[in-house]
Amino acid sequence: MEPVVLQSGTATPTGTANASAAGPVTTLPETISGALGLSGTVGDLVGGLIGAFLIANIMLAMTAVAGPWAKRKITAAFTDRIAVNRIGPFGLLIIVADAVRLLSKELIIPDGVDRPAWDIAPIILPFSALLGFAVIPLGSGLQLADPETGIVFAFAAGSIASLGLVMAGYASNNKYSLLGSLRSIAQNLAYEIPLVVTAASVIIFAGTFRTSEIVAAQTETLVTVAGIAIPGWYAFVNPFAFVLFVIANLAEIGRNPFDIPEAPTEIVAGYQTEYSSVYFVLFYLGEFIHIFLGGALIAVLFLGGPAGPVLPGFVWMVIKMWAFFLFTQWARSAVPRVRIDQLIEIGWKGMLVLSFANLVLTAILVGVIA
Amino acid sequence: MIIEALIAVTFAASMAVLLAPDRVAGRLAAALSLLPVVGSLYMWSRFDASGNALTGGSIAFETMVPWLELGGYTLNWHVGVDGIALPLVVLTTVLTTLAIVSAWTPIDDRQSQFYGLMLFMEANLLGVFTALDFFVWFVFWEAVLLPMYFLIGVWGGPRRKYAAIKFFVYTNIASLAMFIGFIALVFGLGDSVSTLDMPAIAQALRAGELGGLHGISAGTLRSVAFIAMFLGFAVKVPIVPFHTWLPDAHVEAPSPVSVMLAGVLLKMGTYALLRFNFTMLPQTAVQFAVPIALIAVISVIYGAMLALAQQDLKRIVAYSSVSSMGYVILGLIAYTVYGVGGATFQMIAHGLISGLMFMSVGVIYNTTHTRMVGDMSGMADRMPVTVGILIAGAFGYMGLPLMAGFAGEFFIFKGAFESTVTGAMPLFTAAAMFGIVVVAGYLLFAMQRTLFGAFRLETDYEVGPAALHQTVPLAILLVTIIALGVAPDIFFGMIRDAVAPLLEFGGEL
Amino acid sequence: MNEWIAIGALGVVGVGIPIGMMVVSALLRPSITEQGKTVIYESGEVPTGTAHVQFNIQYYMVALLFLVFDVETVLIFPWTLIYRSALENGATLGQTLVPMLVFIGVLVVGLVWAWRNGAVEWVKSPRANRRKTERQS
Amino acid sequence: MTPLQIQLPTWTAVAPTLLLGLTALVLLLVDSIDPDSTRPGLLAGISALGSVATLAVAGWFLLAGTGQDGGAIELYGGSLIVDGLSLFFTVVFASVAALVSIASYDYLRDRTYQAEFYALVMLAATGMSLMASSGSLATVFVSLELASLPSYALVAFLKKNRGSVEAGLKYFLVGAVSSAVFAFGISLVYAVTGSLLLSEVASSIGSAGDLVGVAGVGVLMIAGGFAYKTASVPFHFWAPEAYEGAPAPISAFLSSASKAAGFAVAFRVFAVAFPIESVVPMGIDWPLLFAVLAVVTMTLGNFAAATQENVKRMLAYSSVGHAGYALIGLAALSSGGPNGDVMGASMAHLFVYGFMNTGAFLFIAMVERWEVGRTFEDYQGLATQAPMACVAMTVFMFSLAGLPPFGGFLSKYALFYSAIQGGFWWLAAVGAINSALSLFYYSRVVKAMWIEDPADSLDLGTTPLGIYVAVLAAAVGTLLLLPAFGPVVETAQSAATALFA
Amino acid sequence: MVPVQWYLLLAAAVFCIGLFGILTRKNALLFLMSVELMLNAANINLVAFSAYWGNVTGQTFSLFTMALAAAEVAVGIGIILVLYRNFEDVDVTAATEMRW
Repeated sequence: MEPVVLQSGTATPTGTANASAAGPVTTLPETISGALGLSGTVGDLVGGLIGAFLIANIMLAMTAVAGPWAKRKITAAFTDRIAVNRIGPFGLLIIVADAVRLLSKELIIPDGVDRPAWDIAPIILPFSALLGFAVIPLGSGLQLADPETGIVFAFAAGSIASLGLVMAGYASNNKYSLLGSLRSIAQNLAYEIPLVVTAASVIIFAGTFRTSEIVAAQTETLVTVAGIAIPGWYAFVNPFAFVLFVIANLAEIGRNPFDIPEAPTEIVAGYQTEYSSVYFVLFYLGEFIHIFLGGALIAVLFLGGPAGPVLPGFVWMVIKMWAFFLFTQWARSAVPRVRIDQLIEIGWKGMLVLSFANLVLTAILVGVIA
Repeated sequence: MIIEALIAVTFAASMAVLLAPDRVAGRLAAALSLLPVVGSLYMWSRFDASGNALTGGSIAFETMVPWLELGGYTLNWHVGVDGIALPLVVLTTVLTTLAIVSAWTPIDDRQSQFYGLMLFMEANLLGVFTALDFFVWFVFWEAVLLPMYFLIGVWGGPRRKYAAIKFFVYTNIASLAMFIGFIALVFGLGDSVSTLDMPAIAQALRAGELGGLHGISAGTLRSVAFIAMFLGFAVKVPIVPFHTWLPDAHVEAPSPVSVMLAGVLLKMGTYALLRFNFTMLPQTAVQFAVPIALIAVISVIYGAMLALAQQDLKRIVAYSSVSSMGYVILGLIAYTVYGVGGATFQMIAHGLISGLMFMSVGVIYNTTHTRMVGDMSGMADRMPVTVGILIAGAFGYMGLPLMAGFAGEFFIFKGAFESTVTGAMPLFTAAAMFGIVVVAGYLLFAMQRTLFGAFRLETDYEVGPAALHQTVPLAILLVTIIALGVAPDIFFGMIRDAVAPLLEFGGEL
Repeated sequence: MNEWIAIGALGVVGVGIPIGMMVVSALLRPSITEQGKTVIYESGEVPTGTAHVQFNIQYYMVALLFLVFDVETVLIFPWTLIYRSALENGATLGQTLVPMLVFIGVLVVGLVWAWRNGAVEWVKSPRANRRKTERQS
Repeated sequence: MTPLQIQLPTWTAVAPTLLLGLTALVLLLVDSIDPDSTRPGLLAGISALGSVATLAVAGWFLLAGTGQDGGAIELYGGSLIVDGLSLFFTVVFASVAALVSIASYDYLRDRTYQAEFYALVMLAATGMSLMASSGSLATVFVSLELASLPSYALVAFLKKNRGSVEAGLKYFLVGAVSSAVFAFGISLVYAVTGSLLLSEVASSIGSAGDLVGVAGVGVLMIAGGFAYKTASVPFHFWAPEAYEGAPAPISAFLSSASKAAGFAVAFRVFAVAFPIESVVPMGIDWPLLFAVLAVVTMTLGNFAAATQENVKRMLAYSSVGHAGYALIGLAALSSGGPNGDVMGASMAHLFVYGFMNTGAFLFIAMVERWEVGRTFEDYQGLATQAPMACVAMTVFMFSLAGLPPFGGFLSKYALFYSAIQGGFWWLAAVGAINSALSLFYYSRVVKAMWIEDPADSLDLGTTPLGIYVAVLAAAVGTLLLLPAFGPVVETAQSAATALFA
Repeated sequence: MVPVQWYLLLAAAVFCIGLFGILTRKNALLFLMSVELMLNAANINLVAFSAYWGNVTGQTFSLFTMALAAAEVAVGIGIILVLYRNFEDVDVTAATEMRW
């Protein structure tokens, strides 16, 4: 390895901490503060808060649509039923109804729960998923921030969710909850590494962690078939990695066939067994935002982010995220759940090995071609 | 290379014996110990050195190989013999063989270890008497202690643990004092020596090249080093008041070990005194002549008096050794040819005679299982040969003419009377001579009570003559003693030759 | 710096929205204290024992394995970042690729060992069980 | 130089370290191929072979003058340095590892997880070897952890034995804290100098300016980390527990090799990174610190050892005492003094100590195997049953005490002597007095074995061959180091002198 | 811009909090967490001064520190597990087979 690793640059004090260079793209807060005519820290603060509120609400809206309505519709379609069609057009107002219903339910606090942890856990889950969106380019300038460490930050933020699950399971004073949280941990642990290592194989191509640059790197034309320029999306460049990443992502967000943390037929509802009312809503919300975060990561890493013809970037991004959501719902109906031992074996003996193989092969290929 | 071969063969023999089964260990050890005897006799026959090894005389069988360098000082493997060392080498090899043979009867437990340790000790003793580099010498010097510690501690009498520890602690502390004293001297020499080679250091010291050290003046350093070394060796000799380990060790040690202890180990102390204190620092020795002579005389008298009070035969011989060593010191401080030469000769003579005494006491003890004077009488009836030799040895001790003891003591007294190191020397000599009377007294008294009269020891077995292999070593020793008494020049010639250079400086004072 | 202000803002919002929902819910929902309602759910049975049961040792094994491998990815990431640009700037494969292959090779040895020694087996196979009893005897 | 000399590529200079690491991997692979069968001979053989190969290569490099004649070989921009010091200590580690591997053959024969045991030993040895050749504080820390982490596991290896687990826990707790302290110290030094490379630290620490206090605290904390690794005051109190509770071969490994590794890296770091000429005038007087530590450590270790009834614990405390002696190598330094000689003498002492102390602990391993007991009383009369082994133990004991006919005497002599030459006669005096005191408790073992009468029921059963061979090999080594001390100390002193150049 | 001394103070504070935890807590797991705090204090220094000096040495080393911290925790958890099995407690003062 290069000696660079342990010692690079001469020891000269610059006197100030390195100001990290502003991202190559104009971020949402910049746009907002620019529009408001603010600058400096105040501008950053105001712009950031408004932008964050905007992004969060977009996600909440998508989740609201996806959770109470789309999910039921899709499942019904797979099972050849009709669902939620009474209230409003296509039953869309069920979203409002459900929201009110769940929020106004009595909160039952079971005996012997570990109080602060039990209360904090439902906050952590949506918080972690939302935080991940801070660095995702949603297209059309809808990107809150574009730090150098973008994609790594997204992974890190998304992983905080595990902490919430453990807290919930452990604080609930319920055997099912405990088991559920343990399972979720085991699962997250087993699939986190393949996920990250597969992402690393993409980083080899891109050479950057900055999400906007990863997206930009995928805009080059890979090959032109019959006059249509196919962009160099990494899903095309490295389909194997794509497949691996999607599978690992499924496990990471705990969807079928990897939904054993909740496995309703085995452990009631897993870590959320004892939660009701708004606490339950928050879990529900968090899970769905998490699915969209997974979709967004896939889109950014493999599907060219918000890029796409004709339509604006934001629409394409939403399409890609929803595509992944649809995929998870399809999997929910089409694929049986794996057992915990199978899950672990697939993770450690299959995914891990394959992901490392993928990394090494990618590195070798890139090296040889370069 | 003969010296290296001698030491190596002895080491190898000790290992071989250690690994041999108990059954054959004694025979094997005796047979193997003949090799160094032959070797040392061969050395004697080819001996051609003259002068003192330390003062620049020629050295026989010398080898000098650089060993390691430490902080600017080169340590060499330097061995060789001169007229002082060679007789001691011969004494060591001969006495070891005889001691091993005499151990056949009393030692019946862990035999291979016993004989292995005896040979191991012999090898190190040979090293002590031949080494001419301080470091090599010190290594051998200390290595002698280990086998002795075990020999006393494992095969000794009832209080063997106490005796062994006492021996070990006394001698080790003494070694430490001596070591520090000597190294301080070497430091004091500064740049004038770059080795720990004893001849080089001795010559530098005699040439007066000693400088100060860390603000200590040369004179003070010399005195302090002299005292430290003297104390260190005095314990080994032993000289009153450092003698208390000796009776314990002797009494508890099995007889063959006592033979080695009295016969050779004590000589290490006097040999080292001669080599270090009296050769290297003659001025200081003369400066301290009165106290040294006083200590010598006290040793003589006090040792003899103590012997007189003992009931245990071994204790009697042990204390009489203290007394005899007093003569040696007296001879050394006399700084005349006869004084120093006689002291050296007395080392050999005393080695043989005390060996003979301990051995014959051992033979009697093997038969009677007691050493108490009061318990025995009339042994002459039952063990005539052994008793005869014992009596002969006792007379040797008393200084009967035509025996080695007489020659040694005579030379010492002659030398001491002639000495000019202090005006009081004749006085001291006369006082020391009084010791002879006491020795004669206690020996005759003990002999008379144990050996003659009616036999009255009650045993459940027949007390009869000792076996041949017990008697032969005694006979050989007796013959040697008489031979040395009749013709002391066998050794005295080379001894005189070797001590003469020492006196060029000291004797004139 | 301002990026992180924005991210922090999203963090604040991310905490604020759930808390806001909790507040809203607290205003809306009823609270009827009733005995038996707060009993923890155990499929309708009366709950027995503590919920903090001892669980499968395999959870620890997986956790330990994860700890090791996940941290190694920390060391892989910087490499992926510079790999291509280093190659483009003239570094040889021996400088860029081989060390990482060695690193991953060592990791793989560890994984193989863990695999073969049953660290990633959730249910001990009969073979492993037999071995265990054999060793104990 | 001979015309046939082959010029090896530069990276092969770390071949000894690589060999150790490779051995660990091979062991794991062998275990992976067939985890069900336990073949102690094969595993111990691979381990011993790897160590001996390392020993051979390191010895060859040392003799051939690799990294010594033409200046140190620097790899990875100076992060790894192969020179006399690193090769010298690698020889020590490899020797000890070989002895421990051979001895563990019997010790482990009936236990599970053998391959893991050997692999951990090899990994720890790799870490130690890396420690000796670290040229950057980063590699120092990483290799220190690489040496420590397997050691924790090894100490707690007997996981059903409460003593072993407790020992492992205490070792780990103290180790974790001290490594955190160490890391913080490194970060402070980095804060002041802006570099982790020892040579660059040295050149810029002199201009610390306002941050001299920070630098001082950093140096102090780094010294603390080394104190832990070398079992010196104030991080010594893990040592008696860990050595007593651990499997005896591991006690041997830790108390010899691990300690030597700590000194190896401390020598290099303090000699190279914190040069006395520039640091001491700033008020960071680390030789004084080590002088105090040395005196306290040796005195405390020896007095504590003298009061023990348990032989293993006695050896453990005596090992603390020996750390105190070796600390003289860091304490008796001064600007312009014969620093190379002092440090070299300390290295030579550690070399000899590697043999005699390993041998002593392995003898205890053998006694544990015999199931005789652990106290002095239990050792009574062992010599009647196992004379050769007891001869070996006697050699170790007297050599540890510093009696002349053994290697330990020369190494202590050289150490004290060089301290006196450096003007630190009081250090040498304290050392000599302690050394004399130590004879008391060492000779107790000897006395028990040889002179005391055995208990009636003393029955040793079969002699474990592997341990026996290892003990005898260590004894022969201790004896041979008397005549062969010259080249050892010369190599050490020239290697140490090169550090100060 | 934040003066660099503040980072030193922050790191020292975190370090002391960790040290305090070590000195006062008996639970082995809390002990581990305290050690992690101390290591992270070192990381704060490394990263802050990496920026101050304008080289990546400190940052890179902090990665290694993290990796080693994790490995240390792995070993530590293993030892605490066997501790629990042998002493039915994760109290570090429970293990007193040998005297200190």
